Amino acid sequence: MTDTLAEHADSHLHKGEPLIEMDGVGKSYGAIRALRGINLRVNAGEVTCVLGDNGAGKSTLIKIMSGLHPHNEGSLRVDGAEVSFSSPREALGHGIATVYQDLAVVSLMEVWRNFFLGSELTAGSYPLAGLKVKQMREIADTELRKMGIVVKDINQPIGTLSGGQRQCVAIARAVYFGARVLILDEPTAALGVKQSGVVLKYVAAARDAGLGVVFITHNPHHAYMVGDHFVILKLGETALDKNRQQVSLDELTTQMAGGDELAELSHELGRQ
Amino acid sequence: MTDTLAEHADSHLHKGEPLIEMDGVGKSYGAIRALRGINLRVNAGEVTCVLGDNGAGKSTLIKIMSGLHPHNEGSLRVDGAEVSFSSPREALGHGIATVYQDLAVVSLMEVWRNFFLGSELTAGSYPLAGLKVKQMREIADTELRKMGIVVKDINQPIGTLSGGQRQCVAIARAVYFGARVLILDEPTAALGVKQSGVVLKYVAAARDAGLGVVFITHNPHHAYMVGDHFVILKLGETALDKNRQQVSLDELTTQMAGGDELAELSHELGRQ
Amino acid sequence: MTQTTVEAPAPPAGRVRLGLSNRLLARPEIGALVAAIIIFIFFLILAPSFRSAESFFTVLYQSSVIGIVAVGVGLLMIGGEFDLSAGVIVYTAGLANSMFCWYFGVNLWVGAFISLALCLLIGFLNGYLVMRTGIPSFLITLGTFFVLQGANLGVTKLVTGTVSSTDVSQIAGYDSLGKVFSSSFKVGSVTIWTSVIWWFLFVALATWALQRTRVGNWIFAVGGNADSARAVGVPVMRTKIGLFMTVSFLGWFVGMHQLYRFNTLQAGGGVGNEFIYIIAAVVGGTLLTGGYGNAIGVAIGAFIFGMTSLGIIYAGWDPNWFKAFLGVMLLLAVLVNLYVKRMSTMRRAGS
Amino acid sequence: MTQTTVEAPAPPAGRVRLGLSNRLLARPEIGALVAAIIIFIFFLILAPSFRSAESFFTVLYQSSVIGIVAVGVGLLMIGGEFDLSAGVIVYTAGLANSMFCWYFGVNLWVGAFISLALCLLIGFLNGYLVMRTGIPSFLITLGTFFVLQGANLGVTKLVTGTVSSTDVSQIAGYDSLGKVFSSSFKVGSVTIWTSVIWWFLFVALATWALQRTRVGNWIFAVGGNADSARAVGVPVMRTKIGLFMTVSFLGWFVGMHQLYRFNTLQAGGGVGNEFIYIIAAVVGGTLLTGGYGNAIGVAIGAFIFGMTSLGIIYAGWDPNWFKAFLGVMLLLAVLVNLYVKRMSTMRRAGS
Amino acid sequence: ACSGGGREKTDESTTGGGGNAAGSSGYTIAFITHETPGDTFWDKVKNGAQQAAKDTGVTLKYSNDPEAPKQAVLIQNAVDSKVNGIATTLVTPDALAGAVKSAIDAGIPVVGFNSGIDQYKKLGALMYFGSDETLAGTTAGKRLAEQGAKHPLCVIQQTGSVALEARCAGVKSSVPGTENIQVNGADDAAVTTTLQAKLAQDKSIDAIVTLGAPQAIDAIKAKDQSGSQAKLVTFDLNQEAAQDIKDGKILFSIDQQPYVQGYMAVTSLYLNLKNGNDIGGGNAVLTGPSFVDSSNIDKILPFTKNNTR
Ligand SMILES: Nc1ncnc2c1ncn2[C@@H]1O[C@H](COP(=O)(O)OP(=O)(O)OP(=O)(O)O)[C@@H](O)[C@H]1O
Ligand SMILES: Nc1ncnc2c1ncn2[C@@H]1O[C@H](COP(=O)(O)OP(=O)(O)OP(=O)(O)O)[C@@H](O)[C@H]1O
Ligand SMILES: [Mg+2]
Ligand SMILES: [Mg+2]
Repeated sequence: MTDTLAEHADSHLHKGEPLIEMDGVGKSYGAIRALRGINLRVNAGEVTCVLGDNGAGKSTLIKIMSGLHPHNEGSLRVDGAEVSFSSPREALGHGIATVYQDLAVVSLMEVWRNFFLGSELTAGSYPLAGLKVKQMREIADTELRKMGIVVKDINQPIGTLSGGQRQCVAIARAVYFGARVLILDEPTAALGVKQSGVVLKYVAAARDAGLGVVFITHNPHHAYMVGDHFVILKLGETALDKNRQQVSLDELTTQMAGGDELAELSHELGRQ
Repeated sequence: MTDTLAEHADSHLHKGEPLIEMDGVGKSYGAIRALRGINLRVNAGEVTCVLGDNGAGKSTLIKIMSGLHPHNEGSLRVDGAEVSFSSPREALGHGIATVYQDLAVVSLMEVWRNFFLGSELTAGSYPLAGLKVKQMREIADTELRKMGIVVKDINQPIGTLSGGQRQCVAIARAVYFGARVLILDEPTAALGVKQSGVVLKYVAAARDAGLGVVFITHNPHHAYMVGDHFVILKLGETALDKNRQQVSLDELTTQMAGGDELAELSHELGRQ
Repeated sequence: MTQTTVEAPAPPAGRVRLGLSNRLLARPEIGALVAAIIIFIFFLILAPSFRSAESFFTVLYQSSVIGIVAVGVGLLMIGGEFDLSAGVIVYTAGLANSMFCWYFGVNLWVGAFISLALCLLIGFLNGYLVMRTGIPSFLITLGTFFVLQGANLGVTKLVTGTVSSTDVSQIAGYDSLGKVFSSSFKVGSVTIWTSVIWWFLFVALATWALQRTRVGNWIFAVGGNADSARAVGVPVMRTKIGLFMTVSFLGWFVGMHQLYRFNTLQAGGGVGNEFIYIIAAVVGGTLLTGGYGNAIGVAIGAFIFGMTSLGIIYAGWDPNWFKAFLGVMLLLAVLVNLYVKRMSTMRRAGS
Repeated sequence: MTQTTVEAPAPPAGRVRLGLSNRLLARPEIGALVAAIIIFIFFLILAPSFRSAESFFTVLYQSSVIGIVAVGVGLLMIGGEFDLSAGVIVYTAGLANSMFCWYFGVNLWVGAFISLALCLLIGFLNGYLVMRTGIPSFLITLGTFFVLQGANLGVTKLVTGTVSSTDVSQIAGYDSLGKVFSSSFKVGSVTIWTSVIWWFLFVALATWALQRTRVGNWIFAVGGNADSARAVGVPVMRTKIGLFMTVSFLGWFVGMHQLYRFNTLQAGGGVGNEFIYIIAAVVGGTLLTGGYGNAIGVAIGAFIFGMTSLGIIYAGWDPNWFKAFLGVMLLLAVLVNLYVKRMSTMRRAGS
Repeated sequence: ACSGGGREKTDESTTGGGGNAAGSSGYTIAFITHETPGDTFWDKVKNGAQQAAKDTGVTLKYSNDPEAPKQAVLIQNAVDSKVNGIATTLVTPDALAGAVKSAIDAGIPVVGFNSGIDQYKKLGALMYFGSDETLAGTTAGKRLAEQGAKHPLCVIQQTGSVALEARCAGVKSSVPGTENIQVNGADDAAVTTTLQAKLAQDKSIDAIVTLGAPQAIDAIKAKDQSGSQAKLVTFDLNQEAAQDIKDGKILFSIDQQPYVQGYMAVTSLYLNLKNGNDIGGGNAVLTGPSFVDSSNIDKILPFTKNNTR
């Protein structure tokens, strides 16, 4: 783990320096307005947690950062320069790697091919350059083992893995290729307790290696364990934007649940 | 909620009576053995939680119960009679409704059509009987609102909903049609705190209405809040099988994490 | 029994009621309709002889012969499958009827029913093989296509010694069957074929079945995502086999029309029409990958194809370039369809 | 900088090493190969005149003419798209070359390059329109198919006044082009056409590109799931346009072969061949929905098609039933392919 | 229940009766055409060839492909099979030259038929039986012109076919006002409506020339529908078309006597192999064009029922 992140991390990163800045960013699908007036900074060496209800616009927000959808309003700056990514390839070129909620894997392709998809290791840079197949297999295998996932055969199609195992491949890939910014959309949703732990360690390690991390989760415990900065979205707008110093776990939980419903729930279920 | 479950629940259910019994059930995909020697009882009026690592075989287990895959070994009894479902339709016929992890929704179809798919309300029973479209729209809308999901237009294709919203449709559907057994595979994974709370309430309500519930989750807190019976799978075999009385939340968490890794993690991250 | 309750939240703002014009725009066949109207006006302007009721009904007749089978093919495509044997089965149906009755000297009605049974069996086999083997329908029905094509020729040659069926007009039952399948009547100077009326009927039935019945729901589901459909209890196998049988039923129907209109059939006929059906379905807005489309759209698609292929003649354009004109018109139709659909989702969402 | 570490767990048991026979069985083309061998033995037994080296090389030649374009079509299908214009573009290429040089009286090499540029442009347009409009490639290339078919006929009639191109054998450059595209040599009594060698070369190149290059990875990805591929940074548009251009390049290549072997071309030729290419690809194990397949399989598919269609003639079977035999053989080939593949995954998983 | 109009049960195979068993003379002859499967014209060519094979005790190997390159492969196929003789159509002589040469190099005699009258000698074929498509068209055009037709419509049922285009070109050379139209020959309804549309578009069309008998039947339907008074003539015959000539619905048919083409191609090869004969003495043997009209239809009608004319 240490190796990977240290190796791949851009060595010019300085903790606290802004990597991505959003100013009044908004986004509409057709005429459904999913996001509006978002201001957000992703700083090097910090974890920014984005929280919020279902349909609040979290995924939309990170899709803008990762170049999957262009934004309609406001400005997006990366390393101080204004950009509007026309493809995820460009974002990757800036060292921004993403784990998407609706997994970006190709079911029929082998696990290792999925791992390196779009960032293949080749003997040269021209498109028909030979792939370093053996090396790629080994790296994919090693990175998955680090997460506690041992696939029976690294050549099996990724479609035959369990939901959580597939998620782990996506995470391991993003960690491996994220040189400056790592964006994770509900990475731990499908994961077991053990694997979730590993992911949280990754997030911490990435932060420590100086990367900027955007972390989306519905689990306030997970968020509070690693986050430096918390943003809560509600119906496409910012509802809370605080630093770790300004907010406690309980407050965060309450805010996420939109009131003190959770406590009420425990009470109502009458079991605790 | 009360209405729905009370209305649809089979009135002959007696708390504690076994609805589904599995004896030494095993399942192989090709020659990958995903499950072996599973003994499990789903009782009326009880919540059985199935827990375990990624790839442990949880989804495989519930796919057998819901008729999606036949089992290779052992016996499956429903209401005392041995069965081997050849299709999910048969399981539904026994009042067994399921929420699948890899969502069984048809992206291009309207939300309400998805809600009623396979169990349409018709004016008669013959295949060309007219659909009660208006009624179906209303019911779908109402049931979704109960979960706190208000879709802009119940006629929009379900593919345009957010991940969590789609999950809610699947859950609402299963709750609505589950007359005897309700099977939920990681229903809360993609859900926000509020929606998760609603689902937990549903689970409790179903239990109280006398249904047998099978609940898969990676969140020990959620599991412990509603569960009566806990089964942990490891590499396709039963690793723990205890009643609520025999196990505490901490013990459960520790078992799920495969040791005391979580405590160690909090320590390691050095933030708490 | 109920200790826990969940309350429905108050209905929030933002719930959408669509205005009439928007509801109209939101219908999936609107794109095809607009395309059809544009092409229609186009030919009205360019082809003087197109501007008569006779011409219009000739176009309608041609469209109906394509359109009846195309409705079935469209349903099947919505259900996620192809049928490449739909073109030749028309001729199989006619040849079977005509030769059976000629050879055994029985009433044509008997042959018509035997031919129907044969067609339904072929449809069933198509569906059954697709579902059982898991081989894509494109391949299975390609096989059926070749086999039927060969059998049409081989059997006809064997039975009649030539490559076309014998004249049925002297065999008993000809008149009554002719009334059912291929009569026409005059309104003023215009000849209206009953096949046009049958076509409208089939389209109406298919539209209703798709939108308003359980089976229709299943068709969309098996085409959109067969695994998900199965998981929630849709009888995928029955639905798909039924669709294949619908196509062969409609193929049989047109086969009867051809036989009783032309009295003899060439054994090599029908080849290539399977693609015309698919083109009609797709131009009418059916998704090639399944799960989306509607019967009225398919009917409009058949009309566009029929109108274009005859319109080029009415306009008197150089016949050597016929196919090129056809290709351009079809592309235009699809583009217009797409454009209108985009517009309509914009407006719908925006309202 | 590193405070936290994650350790890799010890390698557990259960990691699989496959034996040679299993590794062989796991190759995706093995099913097609077994099917080819079975059909080959079948014809060896049934058709005496099939049992000569001459016949084998005639079959190889026929397969190469199908196979060269089929390799491109196979790659394109793995990439998730169709090209229905692949059949006529062969003739477009040849006609363009021959008529341009005849009309303007220039060296055939000039015409060959102009024709190449034209074909690449058509391929580019196909790809660009598919990607830009979002209309399925089936429709776009259907349009191109019609347009090219019409243009082939229309232009040829315009230039030569007949429906075939003029003889090129007297125009400068004929001999050298003939050497490149359509020479043959004798080994004993057997004639070997260079097109067979070119075919092997293209197959080898495609196999290598698919398995061992970055572009190959992209092709599988855009066909398997274009959205996911885009999301992880695969240049989807470039990849797909490249595939369309590959198909038209190979179409051009075969067009050159046809022209310099036969000296004149019929303007109406090539229609229907697009499906033969698709059949070859699918019989060879390419998934119609994209994302799976391989070039050797497609080559074997072309060989199966070539062998079957000529084998029926070598066997001297009733030509009226030709298509029926062809259909049955193709279905058998696909079934064997499927069966072997199932067996192999069983064994692979089981080892 | 026996209904009228069915098969005449007493009518046994008329083409049978005596003759040799196929293969009894020991020769194998490959018979290769550019037929599109299911065409009535080619069916009669085939019938003639089969009858000849039976009469001479030859084993016949029939194969066909409308595309020249594939037809060339079929010729190669015959060479590989080491047949004793090859009879082939030469509709695209330039394209087939190589294949024919390889047959001749292998010592296999080649006979041309149906088309290629100008080039068969150049290619090295021994004999030729057939009409000439252009000539047939010219003759038909002349006779139409005599009837006063100024603006005939020539109906091509197979797009891009060299032979069909040649027929229309022949008609045009006699009647300059000739116009071509392309129809989908595999679908009677499409042929009918296309002709209907054309007749509506251009009222000055005063004659229709169909290039195959089935299309003539469709043309009658189209004429009825559109009320056109155009004269109808056709190439080739089938039973219905013959009846229509008798009924006066079709003015005449240009008959190339396809049965003779097939019969002679095989027989001539047999005689050449057996006896070294050269029918035609170095010149093409014409099988047509001959006219079938009301004057001779009564004599010909019975033969069309046998599918031999
Ligand atoms: N492609 C699309 N077309 C139309 N509407 C969309 C599309 N994608 C998302 N939306 C809408 O935009 C809103 C925000 O969606 P988004 O996926 O960003 O939510 P989210 O916060 O990620 O929710 P979740 O926690 O459930 O994943 C939702 O109301 C959703 O219905
Ligand atoms: N269709 C399949 N073909 C082959 N192997 C499969 C298939 N489905 C599942 N498996 C394998 O079976 C094992 C159990 O999978 P399953 O989906 O039941 O796990 P799970 O406990 O639900 O995991 P998760 O928590 O990640 O959802 C995994 O190792 C998986 O790779
Ligand atoms: Mg989301
Ligand atoms: Mg699972």
